[in-house]
Amino acid sequence: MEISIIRFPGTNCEVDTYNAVKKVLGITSKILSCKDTVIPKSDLIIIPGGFSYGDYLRSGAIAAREPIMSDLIKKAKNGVNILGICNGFQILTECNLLPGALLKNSTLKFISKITNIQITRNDTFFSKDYDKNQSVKIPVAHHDGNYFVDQETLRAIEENAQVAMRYAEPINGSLNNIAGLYNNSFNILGMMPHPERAIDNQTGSNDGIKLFQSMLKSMSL
Amino acid sequence: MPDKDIYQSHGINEDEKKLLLESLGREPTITEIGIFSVMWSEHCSYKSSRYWLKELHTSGKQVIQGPGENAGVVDIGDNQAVIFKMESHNHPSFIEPYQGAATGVGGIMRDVFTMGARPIALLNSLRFGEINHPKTKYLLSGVVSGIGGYGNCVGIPTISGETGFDISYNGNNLVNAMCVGLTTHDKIFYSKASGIGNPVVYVGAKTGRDGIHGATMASGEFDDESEKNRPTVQVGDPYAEKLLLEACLELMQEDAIVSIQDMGAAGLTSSSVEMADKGQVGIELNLDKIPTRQKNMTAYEMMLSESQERMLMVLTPEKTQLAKEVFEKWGVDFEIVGQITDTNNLVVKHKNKVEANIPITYLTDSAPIYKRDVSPRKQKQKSTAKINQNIDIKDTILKLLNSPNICSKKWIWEQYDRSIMANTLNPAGDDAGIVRIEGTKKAIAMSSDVNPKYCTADAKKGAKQAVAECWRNIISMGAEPLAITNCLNFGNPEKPEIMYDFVKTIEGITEASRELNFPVVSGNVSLYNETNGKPINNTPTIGGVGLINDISFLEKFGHMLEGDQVFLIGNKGKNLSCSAFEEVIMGRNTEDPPDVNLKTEKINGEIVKKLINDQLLSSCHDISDGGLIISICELLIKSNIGADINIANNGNILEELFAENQSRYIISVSSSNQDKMFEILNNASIQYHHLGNIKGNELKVNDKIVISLNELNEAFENLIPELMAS
Amino acid sequence: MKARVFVRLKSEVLDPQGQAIESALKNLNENNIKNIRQGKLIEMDIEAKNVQEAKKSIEDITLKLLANTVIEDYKIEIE
Amino acid sequence: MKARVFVRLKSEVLDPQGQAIESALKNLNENNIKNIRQGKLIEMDIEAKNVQEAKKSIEDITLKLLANTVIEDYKIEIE
Ligand SMILES: Nc1ncnc2c1ncn2[C@@H]1O[C@H](COP(=O)(O)OP(=O)(O)O)[C@@H](O)[C@H]1O
Ligand SMILES: [Mg+2]
Repeated sequence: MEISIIRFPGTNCEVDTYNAVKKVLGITSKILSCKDTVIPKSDLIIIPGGFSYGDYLRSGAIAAREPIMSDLIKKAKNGVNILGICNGFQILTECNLLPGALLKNSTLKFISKITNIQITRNDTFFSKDYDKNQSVKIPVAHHDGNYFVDQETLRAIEENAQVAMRYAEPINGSLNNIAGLYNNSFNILGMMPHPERAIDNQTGSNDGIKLFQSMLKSMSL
Repeated sequence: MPDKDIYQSHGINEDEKKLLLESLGREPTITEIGIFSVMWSEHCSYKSSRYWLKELHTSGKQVIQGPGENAGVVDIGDNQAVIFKMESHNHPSFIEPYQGAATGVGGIMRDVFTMGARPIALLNSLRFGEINHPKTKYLLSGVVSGIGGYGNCVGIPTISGETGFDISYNGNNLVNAMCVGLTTHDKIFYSKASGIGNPVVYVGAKTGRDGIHGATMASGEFDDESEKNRPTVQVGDPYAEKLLLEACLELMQEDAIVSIQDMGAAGLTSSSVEMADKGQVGIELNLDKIPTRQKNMTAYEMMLSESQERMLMVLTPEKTQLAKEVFEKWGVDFEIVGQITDTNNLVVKHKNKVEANIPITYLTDSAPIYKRDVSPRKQKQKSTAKINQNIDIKDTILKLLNSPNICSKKWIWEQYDRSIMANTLNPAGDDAGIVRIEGTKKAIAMSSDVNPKYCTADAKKGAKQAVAECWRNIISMGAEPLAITNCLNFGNPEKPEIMYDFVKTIEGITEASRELNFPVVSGNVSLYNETNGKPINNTPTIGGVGLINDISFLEKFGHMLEGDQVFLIGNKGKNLSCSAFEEVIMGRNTEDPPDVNLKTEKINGEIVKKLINDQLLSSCHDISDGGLIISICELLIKSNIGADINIANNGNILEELFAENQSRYIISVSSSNQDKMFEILNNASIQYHHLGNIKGNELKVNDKIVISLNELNEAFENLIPELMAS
Repeated sequence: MKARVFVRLKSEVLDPQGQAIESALKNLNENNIKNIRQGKLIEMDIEAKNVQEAKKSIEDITLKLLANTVIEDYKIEIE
Repeated sequence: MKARVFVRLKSEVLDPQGQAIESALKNLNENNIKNIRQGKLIEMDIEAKNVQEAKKSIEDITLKLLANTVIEDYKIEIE
């Protein structure tokens, strides 16, 4: 099982993500530099959280234009599974692999807390191990997590059941409380909550474990 | 040639000018005046405080490095060490709250990673003016987002802190930031330079005209226009810091670095002088090589610039190329800007001209030290307002919970990334923040504390109390207190009353840290915190670090549980003087803060720590602001449960509920653990009192006073959000 | 040549920053100012043969990087 | 009346955002654009008797709220 994690300058969750993959799945993943032009063959590519390029201009904007992204986009179109966490989600919307954009939180403040998240479906690469509509606790830590998309696309997303998870209550102004989103072929997931920080009850929650286990199960099929 | 006023405008007084001219034996260049002025400034030379700081208790077998380096280093076993320090960024945060606070965080982080440690936690201690003062909202919101903005971006969790409000900070808020890092014994880096001929290397952000304080006349090249554009507050670039951090830590894995020093206040000047001074060598800088952000910067400007996110290193020649590659990989500027020499002088060359050539001892050892006049303050008139014994207790409890210094600081800490690095073990709001050490069963507990009201009423008692409270907060999380850092925020030291309080503060800290084996390993002094002659309250912030050897007990610790019995460890409350009750309810401040009996403090603390580590307790919280009942309320709110509390009717109920006597804790214990606990308590013969039990969803005191959890919550949580939303 | 690009949230996108300023103004009793929107101003020097070319160049980088047209409009001014 | 306020970092103040954009453009091989600075654009409607009065009003709120002249400059334009 090959897992690649892409690091941009300013990414700061790559080690946490690497550790989570290692602890939960026993898999040693590869951390790649965004200056590489080719991503080695991978069953799963993770874009971890952080502040790529300081989140200057717009969060994820500069990272989305890095050389490695053309290969990522190619692989995405070929069905490789991609998980974007927090800044990773922002980057995926900036390079149009996911629709919409993540605006500043409507509170205009950074939000760091454990949130109640509802997992909408349990039949995707990323969610097999959860129950349908399972309610889980996962921390968020972001300044720009306010999901926005035009009404027409929003309708399409909902009809197509692409919303992967929702906040149990509004926290940042996200349309329809969207916390995570699939692309329309369900091989890409972008999510604001940090599953890699929820793998151990000692640190507050282990509800993120099932996300990693779901992905492993799907990869083994 | 520099004219007369130029010394004055550089803050060099007549005596200092004489000393300067005598030492040098010639007229200094403008660059040299600049260098003297910053090296002899209060900020760099600690000229008012150095004499007294020597008195601090700084030793202990846990101490690897005490004060004098960029940060203090403490052993935590298994070849590991923690490195930590606290620093103020008060003035910049007052004039530009976001950037001032942000760069404060950036600066303290560099102090820690320059010594080889990866930062694992940040703390901050904040003081603002009255909560309804027109500027408070703006300052609070800017400072908090600045602290978050920097720490969150670099990716270090901010896990603890404190926030206070008082009229004395109306014109002068305080921002003290603390950083704690982790390393191994063989990877500790010092600033002492050595190796004649070794290259001096500049890494990090480019140098701009940031924070050059000299007056306009300091350089003929300044006109009004450039003066206007010269930033007095730096803009922080946390992204640049993150890259610098990773590059430095990567290079530290190699044997390349002889010495390293971050460029803090007085940038290139103080970093080069300190490195050379520690190593008793000379240093030569070639300013043509300095990476600059602006064109045509003068030697004076480059030497005095306080641009952020920069470091100076001495490397071994063999590894210089490798070092360059590491920094280039991270996209960080790397330039050889000079070398170590055997002259014992600081030599600065720019455009083929020697701009400065100063024996380093003139800048360090011969810098002025003042033993300033001290005299005690006149005691304030004692307030004669009588305590109304028929006061409504429920209302009083709710008012205290809803008062600025006691209320929940959630609005603040929710803006700080707490979970990044995935090692933070407790939710915000506990007595101390706890961060686990990856790959071990250990964790570090951290807290920052001071009660400025106490410290202003009686500097020595207040300082003792600050150290003791910090110790207690660490104990309350079951950790072994290891060592402290501090940030001594005071007014103008040229006023004998303030200097007197400063000296008494040092005495208090020394006494407490010696008795509690809680030595000072680093610190910072911030003086002249005054506006229009009105000083701030004395605010000697104490930042403490403790060690948990085995975190297993945490699994079942932290919340009051249905059926638990509640106990007070320590004496019954007796003295309302200087308490929150007095301030909030009676609107008066008396001058007699509670004293700390350090013997009792130590015994009580060690027993409480043992009870926690033996897994006998469900929860523990020290008693501080607001007294016993507020401490109980805080635990109930956190645990989301009620309690039935009985206070013996023979005593003075107001004193028992609200007095702030020291060395006390509230604990809760399950019935099945009670007997074991009694045995330990009785053997140690320490005082304790049964207070009641945990049940339901309201707080009952003596059956008469009934407050629902909802009411408690609202009083505790709403104050700051309501203020900020208004 | 000097150029500036104004990037602003599309009118259908909520602008909490603008709203925050507006409510702060209400608190200051400034009631004659309304519909506040906050955007970005990006200024730069550009080398180009003529205004036409400069504009084209800048439009190009605006679409590539400076603005996200899912949420933002832009306007270019050349001096 | 419509008004806009430009708030920008003073010329000698570090502008990390501008720097980041500039180096991103370099990576995209846009080398003819330099000295990028990012600022704020604040647009609003104002009721006032005349331009003079509007300007005064806006200057007022700019100093109170929109810009911190310790690090920022501002410019007001009224249409
Ligand atoms: N500026 C701040 N940053 C982070 N946490 C804070 C801040 N201010 C207060 N807190 C947190 O709020 C809680 C209560 O603070 P405080 O009343 O000072 O605690 P204590 O009395 O135990 O020292 C603590 O958990 C503290 O860490
Ligand atoms: Mg406490």
